[in-house]
This record gives sequence, structure tokens and C-alpha cells, in this order.
Amino acid sequence: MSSYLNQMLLQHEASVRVPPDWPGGYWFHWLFFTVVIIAFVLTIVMGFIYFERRALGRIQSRLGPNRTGPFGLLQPVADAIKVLLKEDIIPDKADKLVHWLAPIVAFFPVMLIFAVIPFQNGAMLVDLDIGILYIMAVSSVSTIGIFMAGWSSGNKYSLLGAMRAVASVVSYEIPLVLSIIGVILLSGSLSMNQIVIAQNIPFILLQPLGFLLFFISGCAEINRSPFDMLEADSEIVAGFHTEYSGMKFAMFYLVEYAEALAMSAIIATLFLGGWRGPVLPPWLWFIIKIFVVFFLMIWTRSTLPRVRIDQLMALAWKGLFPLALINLFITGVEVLLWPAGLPWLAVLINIVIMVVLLLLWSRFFKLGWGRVEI
Amino acid sequence: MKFERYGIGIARGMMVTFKHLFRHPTVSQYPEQRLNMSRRTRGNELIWNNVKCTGCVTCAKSCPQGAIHIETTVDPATNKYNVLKIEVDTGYCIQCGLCVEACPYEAIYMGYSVERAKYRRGELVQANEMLLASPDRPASGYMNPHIARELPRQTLLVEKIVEKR
Amino acid sequence: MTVSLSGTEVAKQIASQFPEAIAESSNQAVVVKTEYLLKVAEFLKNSPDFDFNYLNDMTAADYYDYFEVVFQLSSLNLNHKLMLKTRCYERLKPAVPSVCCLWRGAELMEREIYDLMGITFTGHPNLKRIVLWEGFQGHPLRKDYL
Amino acid sequence: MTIKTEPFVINFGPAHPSTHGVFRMRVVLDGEVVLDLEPVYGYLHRGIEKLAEQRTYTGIIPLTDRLDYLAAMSNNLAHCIAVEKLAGIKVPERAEYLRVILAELQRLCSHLIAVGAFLNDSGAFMTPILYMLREREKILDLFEMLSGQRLTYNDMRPGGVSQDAPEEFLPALHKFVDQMPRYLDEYDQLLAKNEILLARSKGVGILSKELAINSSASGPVLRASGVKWDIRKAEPYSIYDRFEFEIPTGTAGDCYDRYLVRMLEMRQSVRIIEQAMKQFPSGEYRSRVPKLIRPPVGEVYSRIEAPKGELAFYIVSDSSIAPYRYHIRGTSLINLTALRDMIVGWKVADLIVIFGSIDICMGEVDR
Repeated sequence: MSSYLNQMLLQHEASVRVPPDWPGGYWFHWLFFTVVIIAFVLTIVMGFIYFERRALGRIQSRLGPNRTGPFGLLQPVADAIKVLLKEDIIPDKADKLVHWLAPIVAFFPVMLIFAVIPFQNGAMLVDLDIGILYIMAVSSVSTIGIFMAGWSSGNKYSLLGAMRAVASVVSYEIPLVLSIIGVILLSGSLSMNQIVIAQNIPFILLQPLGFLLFFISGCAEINRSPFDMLEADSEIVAGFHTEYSGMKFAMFYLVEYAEALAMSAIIATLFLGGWRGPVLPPWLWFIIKIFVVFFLMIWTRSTLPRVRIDQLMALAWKGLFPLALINLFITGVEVLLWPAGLPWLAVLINIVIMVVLLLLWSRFFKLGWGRVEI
Repeated sequence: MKFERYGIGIARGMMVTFKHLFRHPTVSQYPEQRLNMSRRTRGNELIWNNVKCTGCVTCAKSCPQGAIHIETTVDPATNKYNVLKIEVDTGYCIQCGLCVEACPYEAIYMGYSVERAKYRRGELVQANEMLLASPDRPASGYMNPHIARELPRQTLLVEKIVEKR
Repeated sequence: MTVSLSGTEVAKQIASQFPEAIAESSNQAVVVKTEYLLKVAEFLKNSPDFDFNYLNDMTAADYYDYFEVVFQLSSLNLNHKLMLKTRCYERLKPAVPSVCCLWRGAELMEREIYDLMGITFTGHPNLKRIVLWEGFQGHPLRKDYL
Repeated sequence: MTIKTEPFVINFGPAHPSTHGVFRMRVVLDGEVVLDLEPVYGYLHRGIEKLAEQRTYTGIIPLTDRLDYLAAMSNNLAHCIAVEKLAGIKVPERAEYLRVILAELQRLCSHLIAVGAFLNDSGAFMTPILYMLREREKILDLFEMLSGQRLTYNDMRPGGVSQDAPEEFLPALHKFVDQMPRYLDEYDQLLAKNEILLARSKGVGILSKELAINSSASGPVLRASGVKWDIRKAEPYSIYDRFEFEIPTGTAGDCYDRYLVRMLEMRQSVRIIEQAMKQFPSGEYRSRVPKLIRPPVGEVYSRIEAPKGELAFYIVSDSSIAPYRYHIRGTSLINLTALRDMIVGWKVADLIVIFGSIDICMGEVDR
């Protein structure tokens, strides 16, 4: 997998824009950003775990972790140590090779996503011309890992969770991609950095419906609540990682939060103007935006009940998919009509269109109320 | 037109959870921050008053678990019972308080302390002098209002949470 | 306020339908013979005067010579109740007809009686032990169980 | 090409996060759809009925605490009323009012847990149940003040209550009753009209009126199916005939109705407590009863409306200090009679929601 990607990176070496003042040229750049990305992902994931637990705690009228270290800041570290020291149990009936391979297969694609995410103007591992396409291609690979985990555990709950994961990811990929196309039409580029540079107005204002669709289907894609079907703890115990423990479980845990981080970073880049912002340094703006998006995810998680698997599918195909198509059409028309200007009017129009469409859709589209006949 | 499907319910629910971010948490941090228990707390041990006890074994009879074991002799001079041994297996005790209620001489009380976990099963069986009241084994006011009056007032969550809804 | 129907009054009405059925009746309860139980129960459930559509409870007691199966019936529409009993004098293999066909609610109650008291209910759809495991020796609520 | 599929059997419980204890269901699944279901009981059987035959009538009260441990006060009340009926014991006024207040607080308590657990099962991650546990905590404070325990109260006795309410009880109760309706409003705002919850629970797990009556369902389950039947109204025990309250009923008998009926019942309970507080008399809290009660030979079937439904005790006395036969009508067990009919045909996720909406307590199911 990674050798293939190396090849791909080498093929695109010509298109990589290396800042001229890097002393070591391409390889130093590569080394530097690999280290930065790994450090960034691990620290922010720890920050996420702490932030989510504290925020959930406060929302639920309790405190959250506050014992390890100042304000409980070391809680993720303590968790990690605990989980790493635990015994690694492989069930008797498990397919051992696949069971062992699954966390790795799930983990690497998530790390690969960060290769094209700009932390600052041009500060990224590689500024691919097809950045967003690359993200879409790579991010769905981790589903294979999740499916491998569910299948190989030899547990029926795990299998159910894995099936749900595949079904939901396959369906939600489509509205996810379609809602991005609007952004691409507006910015005129697939490169993540170019998209950020194009956002004089954050695209959340120009593409409110697109943002909503992307957020919903992104939540479903990374299996955050209310779409956390694959590890619905009150239904199928822990879903695909029921039989995982120790280090491997830690990997899945990391994947879960790294995916959330990736999704927050993508949303921040595509819709919230990425690293752009006044006064503060760009990388700080970027992290702040990531945390804002992640807070939205925590907030929905703490409030909403889980949808059922058929409702999840219905929402994707009957609700989000047509809306994404309409959104794409409207954006296309707008881009054709005003190739250069009138952005503030477009903001107004788009918000009105979003409200009208949502009302219409909630009128026609009905979740649930149905019984499966057998 | 019913606004049942337009996301308004979701939005209102989100408001409630958001408001809670700025409210005081309900919880208290246990070992450091202790709330006062009820004055009638039935803690996990029994307190025995060897002066008042006449050895009538009403408590042992009323115990539904059979956790109280008393051996007595008769003192022929005073024509009274002499308690040789009183043994309470607090491992069997379910803290129902029926012995305290049954005792006609107010010679047995529930304990007020609750942190009486032991490392060995055998240590749960307490006998004779171990059952007497002492500063670290205070008696609770269960069925004994005169003891209850002296104990600290119970902390109430109703009074603790004062934020307006 | 729920009216507690007098057993003797009800017994008279039952006797007019099934003259043989009543074994005994008092102010509190009607005792019917086991072989007439289903017919009487059906009559009590379906006749408009009684309309006992709700089976509150069903239990059994061991009186050494006989087992007594006790039904608590009530009518949600007319708001009255009745205690119906039947006695089973067989000790080794006591059997009583099941009333599951009339009141579905009897399903679990009968299983429980079968489990703990050892009374077989003929016609029960799924009569097996409920709280104790299959193969448990004896029936704990019998007075001779030690 | 045809793909051969076959249903697979899966065990829900006895150690599953949302079976409310040690309930077990053998479920036959076709993909996600439930084809068949067989409940397996008995993991928490302690033989309470047999144990009670060797205990005094007062000594049974701790046992009744452990029946439906989320509503121990109601169990105590049911037992005491049964014994009072059997032995002809009079209860003083103050004790009656105290009992009604405690029973209604206990109903609030149990419904809070029921609704919270139902919402938790439907996937609202811990938030509603923690909010509701906060309210339950306040009630438990009151119970603790009165009886000294927080779960197994052992507070009522034949002929009254074990101890009088302390002087700080009524002010605290006042505060609680003042606050409670606002909190209930907040719960309604939190999830009652939530679209996802509606989609998950409306029309799901319908228990028809006929089936509900025929399968002896009781309590909120029966009322959600549209039967206006509440023993507090139909056969007022204690002093319930002195209070004004309504019986909330559902229409469809689905999970949402069961949820809604519980929410409305909580408001009615608050209403009853308010009235009882206003009329609260002074005087004796316990009538003089011998330590060992020997009721005359006879039998009694006495029922009350416990939070989960009709809780009844059938006691046969042979005029000794212990009952000859002590039978408990376990509400939770009997409410489960129609479980299979409600669940078959729905999906795994619905199974959990329907099961949660019935609100059982394993202590009462297996006894």
C-alpha cells in the first residue's frame, strides 16, 4: 500500500511545490512534514480525547476526567498506558492473521489523509493537484480494516457492526463527494491549498447546504453519533472491536479519533477557510477551527439518539443524495451566471435556497414509521 | 402544519445540552469533598451498648439474616442475664435495621460510618468489645431521635442546585 | 371502586350453566372442579354479566392433601373482581387444564407454577421451567420440598 | 446467481449493556431483522417466595425491597397493605399521607430511571439518563433522610411507617416539588419532539389494546395501549380517593406512547404530592402493632399500582408468625408476556428500544 503511494508521490514530484528556502530540498521536506504530521495527529488526538471527555462531562452535568495531572490533562496518556499494558486477547475462533492485520489496515489510510492538508500557506507534505480526490480515495480504505476486524473476530456482534459499517460508508460516500463538488466549482481547483486561498468568504456562507450535507455525511462516514451504527454500544455491545483488547484496541481507538480529526480538518479547510484568519498565526487558526468543528460533533453526540440502519440508508439515498445533486446544480448555475462577482448576494440566495430546500425535504421525506414485513 | 419533522425538536434539544455547559456540575469529588449523610444513615456495622443490654436476644430473634449471635448466662444473685458473647457477622448483615427497631432497651444502634470495608472475610465478624461505640465508630440516629439531633445536618442536592431552569 | 363479587352469588350463576361444576363457594372465592375449569373460565370471560377480560394473577398453594390453583380475575369494563379456585388432589402428577387459550397472560404465570409447584398445565403452548434450570430436582414451593 | 443465506442465532444477554440486568434473549436474526425471539429467565432467581415462608411479616419487608429494587417503597407499601388487610390493622392518618408521598416519589424515581434508560438504549449517549439521575438523586436524598438508606429502604411497617418524618423533610420536599415541573419541561424540550427519537419510536413495537388486556399487561404499558386503567382510580387503596389526578393514556401503544405516558405520569405524581403536602396532618405515624403479627387464618389478594404496573401480594395465613403461602405478582415478568409479539419483525436496534420501553426490573422478573 505505502509503496504504491510512494510511487504515486514520486510521479507527482514535478507538480510538488517545494518552498525554495528549504535547505535539504525534497527529502528534507518529506522528513520534516512526516514527523510534523505524526506528532500533530497524535497530540491533537490526545487533545480530542481529553476535550471530548471534558465537554461531554460538562454537558452531562458532571466534571469529566480531572484526576491525572493538572485538570486531568494527562488522562489520555494514562488511558494509553493502561491500554498498552493490557493483555492482547485473540479469540479462539478468530482468523488470526486478519485479526492482527485489521487495526493496521484501518490506521494507515487515516494518517495518509493528512499528507495533503495545509497547516499554513503551502505548509503541507505534498500539495497534490488532486488533493481532495486523493482524500476521498484514501479515507474510505479504512473501512476495509474495520470490516476485516468485524469479520475476523468470529463474533456475531462484530459481524453485524462490520456489515453496518460497510453499508453506511458505501452509501454516504456519494453525498459526501457530491457536496464537495460545489466547493470545487467555486474555487476552481482540487488542491487543498488552492481551495483555502480561494476562500475570501468562507465557503460555509456560499455553500451552507453543502456544509450541512458534508457535515452529516461526514459524521456518518466516520461513524460519529448519531450515526454510530457500527459500535452502537446499547445494541451490538461494541460492534467491530468487541473482541479487541490491548494495543490493537488502542489502534482502533486512535483510528476513531484520527478519523474525526481528519474530518474536522477537511471541513475546516473546505468550508471554514482553513488556515486563513486575522491576527493569530495561521496554524493556530487552523487548530481552532478544527476544535470548533469537533465541538459540533461532540454536541450532536451528546444530544441525539442513534438512527436505525434502514433510516440511515433512507436518509442517504432519499434525503442527502437528491439535495446534494440540487446543490450541485444550483452552484453550477451560480458559477456560470456570476463568474467573477456578486458573492454577498450569492450568500443570501444560497441561505434562502437552503432553508426552502430543507423545509421541502422534511415535508416529503419521512424517517421511520414503517414496519419490516416478513 | 405540524412542525414535527423540520429539525426544530433537534435544535431545541441541542439548546438544552448547550445550556448545561455553563451550569455547575451536579457531582462532588468524593474523597476530598464529602457531603453529610443522613442522620439516620444505616452504616455497615452495629454498635452495641453493653450497659443497657440485658441479653434478652430480641435483636437476634428479629434479625432476618440470622447475623447476630448472643450467648448469655444467668447471674443467680441479681437474677439477670449476663452477656458472655455477642457476635455480629456484618458480612451477612443487610442493614435493614430491624434489630435496632426491635430492641426494647435501646442497646443496639446502627453505625454512622460507611467506609468499613475489610480485606478478609473473617474481619467482618465482630464480637464483644469490637462492637462498642467509640469516636471512630459513632452511632447513627436510626430509630434514636436523641442521637440524630446531635449529628450534622444532611446535605441536600435540592438545596445545592439553585440555578434557574 | 372495584366491586369484589361474592363467591356464592357467582357460584349460583355458574351452577345454572354447569350444575356439576361448583365444588365449594364462599363469600371470598369460588372453587370449581378441575374438569370444568376451562368451561367455567370461558363462561366467566365471555358472558356479558361478568366479562372477566383481565387475568390479574394466577398462583398455586400446597395444602398437603391438595394443590389449590388460584385465579384472580377482574373486568376492566365493569370494574369487578373475583377469586376463582380449583383444587387438584393428585400429588404425584397434578394436572390442570391451561387457560392460555383464554388469557395470554397466563402463559408465564403457568410456567412459573409448573416450575415451582410442579402442576402440569395441559394445553400450554410452551410448558417448561422458567426460573430454575432444566433438570432441577423437585419443586421448591411445595411444602414437602426440603 | 443466487446467494444462499441463512438466519443466525444470537444471544442478547445475560451480560449485554442494555438488557437492564441479566435478562437473556435468544434471537434469530435474518441480517438485521428479528425472525424469532425466546426470552430466557431465571438468572436472578433468589426464591423470595420460599424465603418469605420462613420469615415474620416484618422480616419479609427487607425481602420486598429486593424485588423491584428501583421502586422499593412501592413494594414495601404493597406488602404492608396486604398484611394490614389480612390482620385488620388500622393505619393513622399521618402515616397514610406519608406513605402516599413516598409512593409517588418512588414512582417519579422509577419513571425517571425507566425513561432515562429507554433514551439511553435508543442511543442518546448517556445525557438524558444523567439528567434524570440528578433528579432521582434528589428524591433519594429525601428517602435517605427518612429511612437512612438510599436503595433498599425497609421503611414501611404494617400499621404505618417505621419512623416519623424529621422536621427538615417537608421544607426539602417543598423545594423539590417546586423545582420538578421545570425539570420535566426541560426533559420534554431535550428529546420529546426530537425527530430522530420520533423516527425510532413512533409506530415501533405496537402492543394493541386487545393484546395488552389479554396478556395481562399493566401499568404504563397497558395505559399506553389506550386502556384507562389505574388501580389508584379503579380501586383506591390507602387514601388515593382524596386526591385529584388524571390517568394519562396513549393511543397507539407504541414505544413513544409508553415514553410519553411515563412523562405525563410524573407530572401527575408531582400533582399528588403537592396535594398531599397541603393536607399533611400531624399525629401518630404508626399504630400500635405487636412485634410478631399473627393474622387470623385466611387469604388476601391485595394489589397496588406500583410504578411498573399492578403489584400484588397473595398471602395465605395459617395464624402463625410467618405466612403459609406468599405469592408475588411480579409486574415486570407479566409485562414481558407479549414481548415476542412486539419485537418479531423489527430490527435489532428496535429490539433494544422496545425492550427498554417496557421497563422491567430483573429483581422482579426472576424473584
